[in-house]
Amino acid sequence: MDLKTYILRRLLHTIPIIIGIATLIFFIFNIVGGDPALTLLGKYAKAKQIASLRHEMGLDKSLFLQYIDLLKSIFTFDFGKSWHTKQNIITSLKESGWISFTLSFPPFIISCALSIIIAMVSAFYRGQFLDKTLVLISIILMSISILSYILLFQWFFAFKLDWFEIAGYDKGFPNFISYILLPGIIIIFLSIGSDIRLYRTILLDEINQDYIRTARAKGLSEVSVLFKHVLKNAMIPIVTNLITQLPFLFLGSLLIENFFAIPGLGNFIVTAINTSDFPVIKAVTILSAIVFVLFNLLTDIIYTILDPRVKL
Amino acid sequence: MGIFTIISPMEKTSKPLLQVKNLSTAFPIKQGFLQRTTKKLYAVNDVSFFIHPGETLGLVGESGCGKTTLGRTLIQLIRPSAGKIIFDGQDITTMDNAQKKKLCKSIQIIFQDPYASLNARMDVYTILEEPLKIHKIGQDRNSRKQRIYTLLDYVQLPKEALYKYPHEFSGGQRQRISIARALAVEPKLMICDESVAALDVSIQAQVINLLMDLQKELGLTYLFISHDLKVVEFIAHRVAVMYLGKIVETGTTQSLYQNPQHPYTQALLSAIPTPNPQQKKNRILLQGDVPSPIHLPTGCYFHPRCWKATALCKTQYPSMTHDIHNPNNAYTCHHPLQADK
Amino acid sequence: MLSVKNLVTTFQTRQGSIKAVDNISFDLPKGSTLGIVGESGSGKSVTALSIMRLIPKDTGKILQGDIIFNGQNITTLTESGMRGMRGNKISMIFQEPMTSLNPVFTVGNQIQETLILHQQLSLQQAQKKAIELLQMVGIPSPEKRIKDYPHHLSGGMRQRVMIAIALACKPDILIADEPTTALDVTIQAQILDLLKNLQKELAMSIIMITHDLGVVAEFCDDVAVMYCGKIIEKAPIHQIFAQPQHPYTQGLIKSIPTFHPEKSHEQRLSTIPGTLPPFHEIPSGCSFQNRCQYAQEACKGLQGTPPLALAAQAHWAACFYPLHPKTHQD
Amino acid sequence: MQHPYKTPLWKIFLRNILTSKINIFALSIVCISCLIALCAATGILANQWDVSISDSHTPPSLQHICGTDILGRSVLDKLIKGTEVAMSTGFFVATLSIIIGVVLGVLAGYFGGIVDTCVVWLYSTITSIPNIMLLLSLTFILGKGIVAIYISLGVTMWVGICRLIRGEVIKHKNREYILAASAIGASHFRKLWYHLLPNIWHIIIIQFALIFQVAIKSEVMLSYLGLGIQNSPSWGTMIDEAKTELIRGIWWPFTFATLAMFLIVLAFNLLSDTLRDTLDPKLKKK
Repeated sequence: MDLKTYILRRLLHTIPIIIGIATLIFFIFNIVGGDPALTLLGKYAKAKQIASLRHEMGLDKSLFLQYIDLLKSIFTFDFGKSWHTKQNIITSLKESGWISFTLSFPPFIISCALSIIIAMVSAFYRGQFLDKTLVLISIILMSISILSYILLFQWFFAFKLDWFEIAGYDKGFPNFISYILLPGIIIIFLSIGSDIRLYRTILLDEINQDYIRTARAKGLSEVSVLFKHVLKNAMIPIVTNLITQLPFLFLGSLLIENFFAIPGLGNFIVTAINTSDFPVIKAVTILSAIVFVLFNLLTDIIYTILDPRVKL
Repeated sequence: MGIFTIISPMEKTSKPLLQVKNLSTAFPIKQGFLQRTTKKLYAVNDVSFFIHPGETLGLVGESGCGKTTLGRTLIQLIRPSAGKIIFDGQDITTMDNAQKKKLCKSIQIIFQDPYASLNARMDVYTILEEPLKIHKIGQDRNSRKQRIYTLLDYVQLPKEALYKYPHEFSGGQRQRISIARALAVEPKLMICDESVAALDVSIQAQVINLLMDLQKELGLTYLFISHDLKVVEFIAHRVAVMYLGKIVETGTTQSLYQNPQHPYTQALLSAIPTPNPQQKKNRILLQGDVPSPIHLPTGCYFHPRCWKATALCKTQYPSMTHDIHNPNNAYTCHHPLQADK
Repeated sequence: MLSVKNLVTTFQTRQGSIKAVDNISFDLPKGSTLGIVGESGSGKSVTALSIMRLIPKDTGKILQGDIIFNGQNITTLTESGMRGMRGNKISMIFQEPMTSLNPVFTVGNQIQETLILHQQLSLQQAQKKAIELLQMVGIPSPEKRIKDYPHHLSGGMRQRVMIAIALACKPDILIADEPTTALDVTIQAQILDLLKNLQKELAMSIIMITHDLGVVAEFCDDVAVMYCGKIIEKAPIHQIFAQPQHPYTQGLIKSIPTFHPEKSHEQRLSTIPGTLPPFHEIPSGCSFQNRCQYAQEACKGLQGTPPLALAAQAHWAACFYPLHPKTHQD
Repeated sequence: MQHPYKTPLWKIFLRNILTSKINIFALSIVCISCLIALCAATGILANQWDVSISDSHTPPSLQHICGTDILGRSVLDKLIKGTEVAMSTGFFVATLSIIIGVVLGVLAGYFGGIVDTCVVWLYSTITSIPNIMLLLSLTFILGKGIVAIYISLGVTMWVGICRLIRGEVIKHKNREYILAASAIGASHFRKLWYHLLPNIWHIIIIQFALIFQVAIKSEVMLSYLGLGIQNSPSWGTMIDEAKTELIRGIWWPFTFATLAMFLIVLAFNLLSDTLRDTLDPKLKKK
């Protein structure tokens, strides 16, 4: 099998997954979820009002037709309008998704680089004091709640020291940079602990392999063993892990955006929750799932390219 | 190929305990866009042999020749794709589940790795009691306990061993526990799948002696699967040599080891390093590796590595032929070594 | 060429510190082959790793002893000095050909690495040399194979590649740690034959570590038998098989099934009772005492550990009661 | 070297715990928290948390160790109530997701074929939906409240353990000890229950500790979003309230809630680390 057939096969495999996602979401929202018209209008609405709203939302159709509508929306990317803002959902998503991405991508890259370097240092000094300290620090970093990070950093760095903007956002370049600095730092702190631990485990796994012993027996120095032999092998799981995280960058962090009043996708979602904006939540869920599936596909393809052992 | 009439030196008149006729075990290879089964990998390919009661048949071959698959097919861990396995007059390939469970009492297996074949979370008592419980041997706890004591006696382990866990034993002792577990159901046929290969030399000798003692004491029949020709020569009455899923030569141990007919058998025998520095022998060095069983050579499977191969070998798989001088032996070769003499 | 003196290597375990290699000494003359035999856990691999100074730093260390190579004590060498030795003057091949090559680099790349490191060749030169090396170890069409990844090759082929890597810089000493254990007999014969020929060609010394006395008998000039971290017998190959001095060696040799065309089926193998004691339960005195049929009071520790002493000409044994003491000097 | 396990695992685990001060600390935190949670649940402790005992926002003093909140209620009592919420969330969510994950994982791994295909399809579908969106939709639909949190967290968190267990079962089912059990005629049930399950216990235990702390963290987040427990304090709502208080210099509700959560999550992280070191044979080889 060549790469093309492999990709085609993997694409076919995504079809049942996408149908599964649609079904699950349909099940949650249209069957378990109760009547959104009632939720929206409240208990005292008149029957006529409810009926007209139901018609407007397409809820008076049979469940099967509603399901078809949902599937249709997946392929046409038409999720209708938000109940709350009355704007086209896709347009709003594009805008806020981009903001989220600019907020989370730079910290993502920095945190990757930092955690890989720290994990290498930790693996190099494995079992020694420095390694143990680094592991302990990363566990401590992992154990602090995201809420505490946000409040503490906001209060200390922005309020007390006045180094950063407390909250807010400005769309123009380069003005927005000053607003995303502090949230960016928080994002780094959030992910770095678990990343260091994960990468350290991966690196140690490789260090214990037989071929590393061979490399040492050749007379390579420990540093070049680590950088050439260990790193290239470890990069396979690390890179695939990183790519699967990419779609979440568009989603942003609900809490951080909410706290810092950054009009990203996360904030958009929180608003949707607070206003019971069904179509928005549904659209975001479906879209993010599809993006995730596609990135998963990409991960698999990159994996086959990176790892010469994989037979297609 | 048919059944060839080879008379065992041990039981000249009795009926074979196990008779395998044209047995094949194949694994599907999925390929292409739709992952359809386009080819089959024949791990065991049209194999026939028999074992008489009380006899030891040694099955030798290199890794990947299908000897382990054959052993596992015989105890129904793998389903054969063709052929018959007749045990005690009954074809076991057509049995239903209840009959198969009964069959477990008659055929037992001892695996290679003494560290992997015992459940690490069970103590020896539980391990040995389990087969008794499954097959409802012994009415109550007490009679089962008596039976377990007998089993420990058989494999020469002390009673204190009962309440220990496998990790507290060495490799040789673990293999004894495995043997005791297999003996619990009073089997007639024991399949020893590389049972001594993972053990150190000094321990290996202990286990081989134990197996031979048990055979004498309990009248067991062994199928002894091994890659170690020295061990097989010691323990087996008859030997079958496998290459790429097929039996290429079979015969009584002595005549086969002294007068191998198939070039592969001869090469195998000559490749064994002997612990005797005085004896310098002419080694036959085979060219290249064993071919992949997915892409089998045409004709005789051995011809790409054989120094006697001719054009005939490239086109036709030789049929099983009996040795004229030695009617107990048979081989599949167009150019048997006898012709040289 | 190489002489090891009073080497002790210890490991930290949960049960405390153990001596995986306990005060061993041997010499390896130029161009000869020394076999180190022993059962699993007898410390033979640790000996090899000690000579290479590849003992895992976090758990083990060389406690004492000298390893003198060409007049230079390599236990006192700096780490970078030692790196100049490894793969250059002293090379090693390992038991597991399937996992000993790095799966994400091509075979060629892994051979060139050594050449570039030790001989400062350019990439082109190294590539040319790598093809020559593959040819030397008997790999067909080496120009193509050089671009293959290890998983494309069979076990025997990978072991040949390992040999090519080890011999790339024409080392003085090759340490082969169970090089054929994972291979089939016919492939084992090929590899041993190859090593033998290459040894003649390159005039190198080989330390062959194995548990198979058959391999030793056919391949080595001298043998050292290890038991519980100690060398308990050391002799030229003919002598040790003809007249073993230590009861353990005798037991080992006897417990191998041998071809006896005339043997009857009633025969039993002679065995050594019991098992190798775990390191933290080694008895004081002779470590073999509990399994030895000749053991006497003296073996139980009152007279200390039996030293490795000359029992016959060029034949050393660590036993108070050697089996064939000095009677055959005629 | 020769014998991979010399002492039973639980003994090694206990020794690993008791020989390290950090681990003793972690274990005692977990035990104390369990105790506090039990006392709070049975009404022994913090029964009167909603009664105001002092002025609004009294700083910590000897009388009120952790100070009071805006309505003059004791922050300590609220913390204790919060411990109950956190521990019960951790416990129920971990139990629920372990049950679902282990049952599906074992079935899929052991029987393979169509069962496997279905389970794999189910979990790939669920992993495709970003966790946070699934959680939000579920709590959104199930209504607010603590039970909704148990269920939605439990339903989303079984996926990881299911995948792990499935992989492990596939690895184990072709091991020789399972083949040996087949050879003596053991039934599927016997092989699963007596042979397979005891050999994958350690994974389940490690996962339990991991899910426990993730669940606590998630509960705090959902509570902050207003989706969590109603009419009872939780650490999440306490931190939420602290949002505006911190700037006014009222540091104590925030600090104590953060500290409480940090300690418990840290304790579970440390414990699961020790568990992994003890039980995971892959790391033991080093």
